[in-house]
Amino acid sequence: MQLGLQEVLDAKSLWLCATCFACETQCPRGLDVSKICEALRTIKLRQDPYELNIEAVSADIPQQGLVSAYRKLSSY
Amino acid sequence: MEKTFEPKIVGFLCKWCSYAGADLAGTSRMKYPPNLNAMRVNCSGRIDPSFVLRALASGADGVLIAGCHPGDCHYTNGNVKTLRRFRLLQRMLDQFGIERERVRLEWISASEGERYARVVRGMTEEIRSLGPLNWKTTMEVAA
Amino acid sequence: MQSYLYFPGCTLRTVAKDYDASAKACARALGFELKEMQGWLCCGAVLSNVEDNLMTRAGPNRILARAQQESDRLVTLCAGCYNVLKRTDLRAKLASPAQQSINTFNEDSYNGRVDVVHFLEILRDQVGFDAIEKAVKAPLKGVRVGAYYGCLLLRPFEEMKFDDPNRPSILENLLMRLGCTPIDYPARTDCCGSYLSVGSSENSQPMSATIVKSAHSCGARLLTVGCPLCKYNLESSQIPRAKNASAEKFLPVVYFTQLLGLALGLRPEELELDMQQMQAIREAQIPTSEGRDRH
Amino acid sequence: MTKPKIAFNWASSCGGCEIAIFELGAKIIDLANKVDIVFWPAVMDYKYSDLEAMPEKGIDVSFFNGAIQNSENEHLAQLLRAKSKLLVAFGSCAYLGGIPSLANTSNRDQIFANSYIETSTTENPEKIFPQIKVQKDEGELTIPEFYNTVKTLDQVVDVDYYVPGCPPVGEQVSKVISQFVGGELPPIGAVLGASEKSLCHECKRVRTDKKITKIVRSYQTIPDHQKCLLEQGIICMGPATRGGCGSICLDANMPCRGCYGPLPKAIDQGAKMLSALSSIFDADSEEDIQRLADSVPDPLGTFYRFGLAHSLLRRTKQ
Amino acid sequence: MKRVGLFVCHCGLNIARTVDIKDIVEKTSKRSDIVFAADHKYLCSEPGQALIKDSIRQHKLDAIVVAACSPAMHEATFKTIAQLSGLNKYNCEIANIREQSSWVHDDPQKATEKAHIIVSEAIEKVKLNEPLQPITVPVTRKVLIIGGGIAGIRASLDVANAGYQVYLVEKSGSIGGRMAQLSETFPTLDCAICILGPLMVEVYRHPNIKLLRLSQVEEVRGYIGNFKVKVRQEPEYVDVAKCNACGECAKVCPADVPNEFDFGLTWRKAIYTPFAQAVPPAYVLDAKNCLGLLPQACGECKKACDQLGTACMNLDAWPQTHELEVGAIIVATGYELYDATKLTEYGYGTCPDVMTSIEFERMLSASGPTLGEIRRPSDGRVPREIVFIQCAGQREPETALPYCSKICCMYTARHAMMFREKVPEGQAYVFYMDIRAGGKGYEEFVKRCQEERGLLYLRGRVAKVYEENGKLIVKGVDTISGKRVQINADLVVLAVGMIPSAGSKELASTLKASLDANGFFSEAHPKLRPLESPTAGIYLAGAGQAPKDIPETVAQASGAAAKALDLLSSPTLEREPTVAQVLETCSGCGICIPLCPYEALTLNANTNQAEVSEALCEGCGTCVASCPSSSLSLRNLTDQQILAMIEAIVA
Repeated sequence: MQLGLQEVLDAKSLWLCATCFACETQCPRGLDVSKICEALRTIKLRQDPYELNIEAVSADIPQQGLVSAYRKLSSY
Repeated sequence: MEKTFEPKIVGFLCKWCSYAGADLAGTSRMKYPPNLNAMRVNCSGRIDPSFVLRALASGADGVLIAGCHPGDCHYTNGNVKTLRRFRLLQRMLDQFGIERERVRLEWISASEGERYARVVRGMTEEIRSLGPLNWKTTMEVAA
Repeated sequence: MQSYLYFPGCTLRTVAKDYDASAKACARALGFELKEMQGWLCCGAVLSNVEDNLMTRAGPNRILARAQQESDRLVTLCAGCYNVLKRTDLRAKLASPAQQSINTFNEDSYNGRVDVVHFLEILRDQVGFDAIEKAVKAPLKGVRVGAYYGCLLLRPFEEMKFDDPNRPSILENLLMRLGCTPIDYPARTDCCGSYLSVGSSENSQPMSATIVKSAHSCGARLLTVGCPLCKYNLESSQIPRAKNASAEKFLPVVYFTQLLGLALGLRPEELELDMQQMQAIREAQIPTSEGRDRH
Repeated sequence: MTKPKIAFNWASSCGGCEIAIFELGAKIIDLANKVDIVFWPAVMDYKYSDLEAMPEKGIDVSFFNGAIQNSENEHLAQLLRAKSKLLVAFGSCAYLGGIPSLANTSNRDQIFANSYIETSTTENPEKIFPQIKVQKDEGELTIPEFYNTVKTLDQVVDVDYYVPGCPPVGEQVSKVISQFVGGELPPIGAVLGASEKSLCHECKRVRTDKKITKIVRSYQTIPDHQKCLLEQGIICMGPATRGGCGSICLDANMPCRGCYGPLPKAIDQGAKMLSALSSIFDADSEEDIQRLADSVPDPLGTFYRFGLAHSLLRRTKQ
Repeated sequence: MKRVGLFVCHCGLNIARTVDIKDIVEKTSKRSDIVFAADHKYLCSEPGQALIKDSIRQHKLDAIVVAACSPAMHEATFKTIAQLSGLNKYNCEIANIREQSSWVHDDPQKATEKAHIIVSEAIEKVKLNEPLQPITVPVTRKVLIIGGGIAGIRASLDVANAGYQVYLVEKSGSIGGRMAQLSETFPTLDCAICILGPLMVEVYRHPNIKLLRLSQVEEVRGYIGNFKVKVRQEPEYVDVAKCNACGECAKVCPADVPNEFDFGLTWRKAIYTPFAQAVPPAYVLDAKNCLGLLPQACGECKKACDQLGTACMNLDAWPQTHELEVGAIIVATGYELYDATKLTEYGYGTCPDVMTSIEFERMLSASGPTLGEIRRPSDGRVPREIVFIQCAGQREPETALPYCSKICCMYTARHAMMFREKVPEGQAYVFYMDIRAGGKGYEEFVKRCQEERGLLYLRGRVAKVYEENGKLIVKGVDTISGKRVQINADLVVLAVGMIPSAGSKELASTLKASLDANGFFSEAHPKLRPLESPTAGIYLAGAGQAPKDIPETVAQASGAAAKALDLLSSPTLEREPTVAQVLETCSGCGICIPLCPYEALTLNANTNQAEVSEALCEGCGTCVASCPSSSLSLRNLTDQQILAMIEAIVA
């Protein structure tokens, strides 16, 4: 980003991060990749807002999942 | 005050770390304000709180004590004793109404020329914004 | 009777009623109660890592601010809530400017006085596993159960400090006391896909599937969890497979509180375990003489 | 031969120093025979005019006790300086500023506000403060001006000798007086009636290991009679204070409070004690050091109880 | 009143460019306390020095101030000149107007003002300096060397060969240290014990070396040139002189103990020889595991020994304390390996087939548990797929060791290569962060291994190692292809980091030598004095100071020996006389006593006053600052001098 590489914002992997912190646990340098992903996601979402398509969501999904998905993957 | 106030700062530098650090700032031609005049002492542990008070009483606007980082003291732990004295001195200076920015303890190693320059810059600016201490007049206010 | 302040959270009021009920039942059986806190609200499910949007932190802070009126310890069940509240508390303790603005916004200031713990920690540190072992009436002899930890209980490890992030053991230790045969399998701490199942389940399903497969190949015949979302993901990842017959391959998922309940001699309905699950639990036992003892 | 003329004066002090002279007891009689007391307001009714009437250097020795806190104190200091061959700062107040100079942590306005309004027993609805001059039908009334900063005697006039103590102890007083009455006198500026070494030199307590793990205040414990008080965590100014008092406080199981003042070579009594005390903190980590430093009650008041006016900084900033 | 002269250096333009030299000279020469002032383009040059010499004589100066570069540069130079011109060298002071004025300020006027202050500081100080003579103390011309690894061995031989007495103290039953456990050494692949063995024997035979095995330093008193050391030696149940290592005792010993030399991969008896080439060549009785000791129950070994007539055993032996006097101490305590069980992600301790590099090393050794064959500890099968994980628990400031152990890249290459040699059909994978092969022939060696032996180097970390039906599943990433990789391995070898040997901390406090943040012995100066500890008379050799390989260790050992010999070369040594002194006003309050890091201060019970041992005092002045009655003074940095300098600054 600081190098002005806008394309990182279009990386698919950003949207695959489930913030499980496994990376951060292993990283010898204590980098928090999930945090970075989230930051980039947020930047992207602020540039062009996006809402989850609620119809696509199956009914029996736990609220917990819904809320977090909204928090992490959409610009509320 | 027509011209900007130039603080007078007395610096006590331990000769093994901080004075060497100051030298490094010199050899690497870093620039910092000339307001601080350094004195070379064997160890920051040599610094008697009386020196700090004396400096302030005789007209200094600030005092810097600089020594090796904890654990690096050439004399094993002289700097720890400095820290013990400094923490208590700070509390007493608070009571005297002397701002903490004026009297500082910093750990500066022989390789931290940049840090030394930064500390001198920072102190000079902070004290400049605080204004002169001129303790002599403070003491003379009788009437 | 010893009582602990308890935060249920939204999910335990809806799809995970069984988790909530079984935990409360176990508590009663072990001689303490989970006292629901006044005026709780949604914790936000995940702690936003975004520094420049404090709104997301207002909720959990308000919860803790209210909790501190009642107690200095707050018990959680849902791993998500636990993760959010515990980390919110840690941030509050830092007394940062951010925290101050949150407090002013909430008009209900919180400065990190509540100790957020998970039900498991109460069992281990307050009740004690020895006491639990003594209280076991119907040991689940030889139930081959794989404990699944997931992410939120363990990570970020330097904040959660719940258990060893790479080799956790608290669930196994508990299960052993209940008579179970805990199965160690490599994927115990992998991620189930979490909220990816919303919208992009094509990504989350494989993740859960690997976990189930790993557990099964190591001999687990039952999975136990402490997080409703994990449970959902683990189960839903199996539905296709479950459909095409091979039923024995299907690994049922129950909450650890339900197993605890059974061992303490509580009735399935108290624990909201249906016939199918009970059946699965029986089948998960190593078929031996004492394997057939229950009922 | 004519008897030496001596004077006593009492400025801003509690009067204890006057009492100290009575401690001479019967000796006062033969003192009276040896010397000719020409001025002693505390004992006999003298008028300042009598003093003004005396010839320059007419008095051989003046013993001046009390600090300089108002214009009257200063006026008498100057007057006695002019009229005496030798001027002696008698007692901690004249020598170091003493307890009165703790007023230097405040200032005139605060002190007035406190004494003429804030104190619960004060009834002063019109908020009347002392005025230096007031016109009355009888004419103009004046009272001395109250100073903002308390000074030591030698901060207003030249002083020849100093006698420390709050108050100076009896036998030291008689020793000093006999020194003036036909005795040997040390060079001008000397401190009389006190030792050149610190109180520890005459303290009988046992010293083992100087380490301070926690600060204890004397009311919180009954200290071990045998052990060094500092080693018991009680702040004892002894190490930084002149001996000569006979360690009377310590014998009463109370710590030294420093009334005999700094040692000959010491730059600043308070700073010296601060340095000594903190140096032996039994702490190496930032936190432990901070904790111990914070546990020292009122550093300024503790280390400068008797010597604020005499210290390097003399007063607090205002 | 001293006659003080001032000499100002232009240092070419270095000073003259910003500082107005003329102004300094003129204004200063007007001072009442200055009798002469001059300047020169280069005072350190021959003519510059001549100027100083002549002026001192001509103007009968008895103190000089040299305003030039930092004292760190030329203080010594100018003090010598002063001395040569008949001054006491302590009557020379340096005013640092280059590093601390001309070089750091642009504004000539301000730089000059500051230079004035710096100069007058120096003048005020020199006026109050007292002439001093260096303190001379005798030197005990013997050396104590702690640790019998390759570093200790090399240092002992160097000192001993120079003709001085050496005491070599070794904690274990034999010297040899880590190097004795290694199979081959990189990059030349010569057999470790084959090149170490002869040196060990030489040490044992050397008339100037007294070897104390089973021994540890217990107490150190004194100071450089005059250390008094107490060494505790565990009971010698076996008389080293008599024992001929026939081994009959071990044959009859009933107690089996895991062999630490092979990291528990083999067994030994309670009476044993640490390894085949052990020196001294005598058996060791391990009291912890012996069944025979007080009350004597077993005693089989002694019976056997006596029957043979060797009769070298005494089961009633007691620990003994040796009191040694030495002039210098060399610390060669070496290293241990980081506890791999802490690295839970790699499964060490839970999966038997995950081993550390040193365990693998033993397996490679012809004298090792498998006699040099590579086998899985779990089932003894020969592994086909083997994974080496470099930087295991290293360069991980967050979770494990923050530093790099420097040798792992090299030995891992060697291990992988030797594996391929012994198991040609096998495959070796190496996970690395980057290859650090700095050293003579090192880079070439690694390349050779990689290319000739077809090793698979994967740049990336391993996330997880776990066992799944008999295989070790290694999950990692290859950051070059950017792909996640999974290897089903038979054996995993962890290159764990080097940490300071156990007991370094205690030893450091006994020696009053400081440790660095990672617990290694810290050197006096990272660049210029890497062989000395900050504590005078104590020298450092080997991995006890920082991770290093054998060549470096040997080099440092010889260096440390040379340093010690330098000290021993003269019967006396000189010390800076700028030490603390106690004044008559001392009342013995005792505040200063615990503050001295060198125990140079003591309380004299008779005079009830403190006393300074000038030989011990390093002159830090901490005691002086703490003295509540100002009865301590630091020679040539007295309170008066510092106050005068303060006034010079604020004036």
